[in-house]
Amino acid sequence: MIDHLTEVLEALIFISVEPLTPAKIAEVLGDAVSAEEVEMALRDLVARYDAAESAVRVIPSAGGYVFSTKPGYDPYVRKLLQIERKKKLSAQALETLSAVAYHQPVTQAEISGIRGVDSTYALHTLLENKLIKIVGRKEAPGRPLVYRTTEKFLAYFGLNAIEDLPSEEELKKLMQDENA
Amino acid sequence: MIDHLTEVLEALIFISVEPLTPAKIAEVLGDAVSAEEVEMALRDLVARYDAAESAVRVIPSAGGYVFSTKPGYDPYVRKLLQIERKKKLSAQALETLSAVAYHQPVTQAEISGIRGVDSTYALHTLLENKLIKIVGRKEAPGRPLVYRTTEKFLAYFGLNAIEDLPSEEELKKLMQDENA
Amino acid sequence: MVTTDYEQTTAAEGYQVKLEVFEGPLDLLLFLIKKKKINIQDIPIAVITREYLDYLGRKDRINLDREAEFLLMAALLIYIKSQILLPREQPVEPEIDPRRELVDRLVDYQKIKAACAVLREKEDEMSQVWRRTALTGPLPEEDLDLIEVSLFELAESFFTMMKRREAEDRRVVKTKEISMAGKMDEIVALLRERDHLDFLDYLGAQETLEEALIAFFCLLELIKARLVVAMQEQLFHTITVWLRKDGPAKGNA
Repeated sequence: MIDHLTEVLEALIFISVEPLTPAKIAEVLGDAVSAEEVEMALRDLVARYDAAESAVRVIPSAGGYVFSTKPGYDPYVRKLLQIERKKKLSAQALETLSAVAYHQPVTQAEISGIRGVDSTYALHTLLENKLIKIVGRKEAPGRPLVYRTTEKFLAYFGLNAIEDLPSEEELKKLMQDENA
Repeated sequence: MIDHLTEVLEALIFISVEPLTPAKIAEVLGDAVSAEEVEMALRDLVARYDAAESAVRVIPSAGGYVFSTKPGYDPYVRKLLQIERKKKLSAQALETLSAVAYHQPVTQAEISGIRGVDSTYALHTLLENKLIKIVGRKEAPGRPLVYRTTEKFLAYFGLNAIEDLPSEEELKKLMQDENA
Repeated sequence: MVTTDYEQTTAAEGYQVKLEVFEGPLDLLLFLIKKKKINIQDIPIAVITREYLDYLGRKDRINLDREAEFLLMAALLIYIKSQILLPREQPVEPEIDPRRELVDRLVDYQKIKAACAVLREKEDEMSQVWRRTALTGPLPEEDLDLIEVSLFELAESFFTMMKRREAEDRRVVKTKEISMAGKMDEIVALLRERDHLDFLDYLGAQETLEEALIAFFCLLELIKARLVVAMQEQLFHTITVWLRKDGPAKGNA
């Protein structure tokens, strides 16, 4: 048992720039609390900030928890940081990223095949932005490099896990709606 | 007049990398609010976090305002920071590790020669993290220790064998379009 | 900085109605299928080929950087058309339908496009919220230079460093380059000291590739001058080097 577990978690999440994972929480707190207690306290914390008259909140992201602003303060933040608008991915980069996300682990040649266009440059951009990473080589002629999406990819799109992406069925439905 | 002035200030303090000064606030909000209104809202914000069952608070610092954790949570905060430090590699360590990876088996003097800076400390860090190991001594004056990367190194970077490291050509290919 | 095609389109057409530029051949094919209300599973190849070539000829709606890839698809369409037109004794079975592979690719690409739309929406949502990129408040200084690393960064770090170093001590490397004599002396001295030398190990211990190459040329020179004997027991195995006891080395001594 830890006194004020919710607040302890709040402090830990607050000093983490990257989403704080349950694994790391367990490392810090040791055997003093069970995973269930931690989970309950986390849920309590999220609800507390959501309900509060506050500009910030705690959100689940990439398998962990992180502080972020609530929507609505964007114009003020951009003015402070002197950013005209947040940079968005180019159409090319986004398409390449989707292909990696749905086909990972995947090689450059496979991605280019799926898209029908050479994707070397787009992959490099995504690597630089840390939205994808090299995870090894494929046991195939030429032993090409193999790519996967990163935790940052999840956080960038506000996803908690790769399973949060629309399933094949959901995509099919989206396509039908569009064609209707 | 700005709606929810207190929360706007909260968002700005949260996102600001430096303590947020009244001058900066005035820059962002312009003529919409008076200095008195801002000061009142800031006092309100500080009081709100102080009174709340929360692990964080807003404090005046270096002529501005900044978020900080409350003192009672220091032991947990320190523990998390310690863990984070162990898990990450500094830029120095990364460069040293790359030099060992591409030149192994290699001595401290050779690594320092390759990098152009003394690498004793970085090698020590890498040894501690078990990313490199001592494999013997070189048949050379002084019989210096010889280093190689470990299995853990391969696992960390998702490699099957050291030959799977990206070659200079592959890196060049990934970067070539950048210069185009 | 390379401008993305996305931005170019917007900038070039200003406030006028924005015509879509097709980024790749699959993009264009999907558009034509939708426009003609075609069942993707049963594409009239002749019709779609004609339309496709039409767009290709006009050039104004395709990304010209990708022209080669558009042409490749044109060739594939024409090939499929020719396959279908071949006289057959029996009706085409679905699994050997010459259109099969293209249809599969199109269906898969369509899914990726649908996923793109979902991700773009999420990106828009996330662009409204902000996370901190650094921590404020009192934190230990030494945390500041810490970074997460990937394999890509590891490799990049190495080659960037090598480039930097090359620029830094071009002069040092140069002096090493010319001093082949020095390298030869070093090899001979090593051999005097310990009888024989594992040459691959020796090459591996060289600081730069250039130095290793010079060492290798030195070895060839020493062999040619009959100063040393080199033996390789098997192809790709290490090369062991000895001083010649009976050669000019002795005579020089």
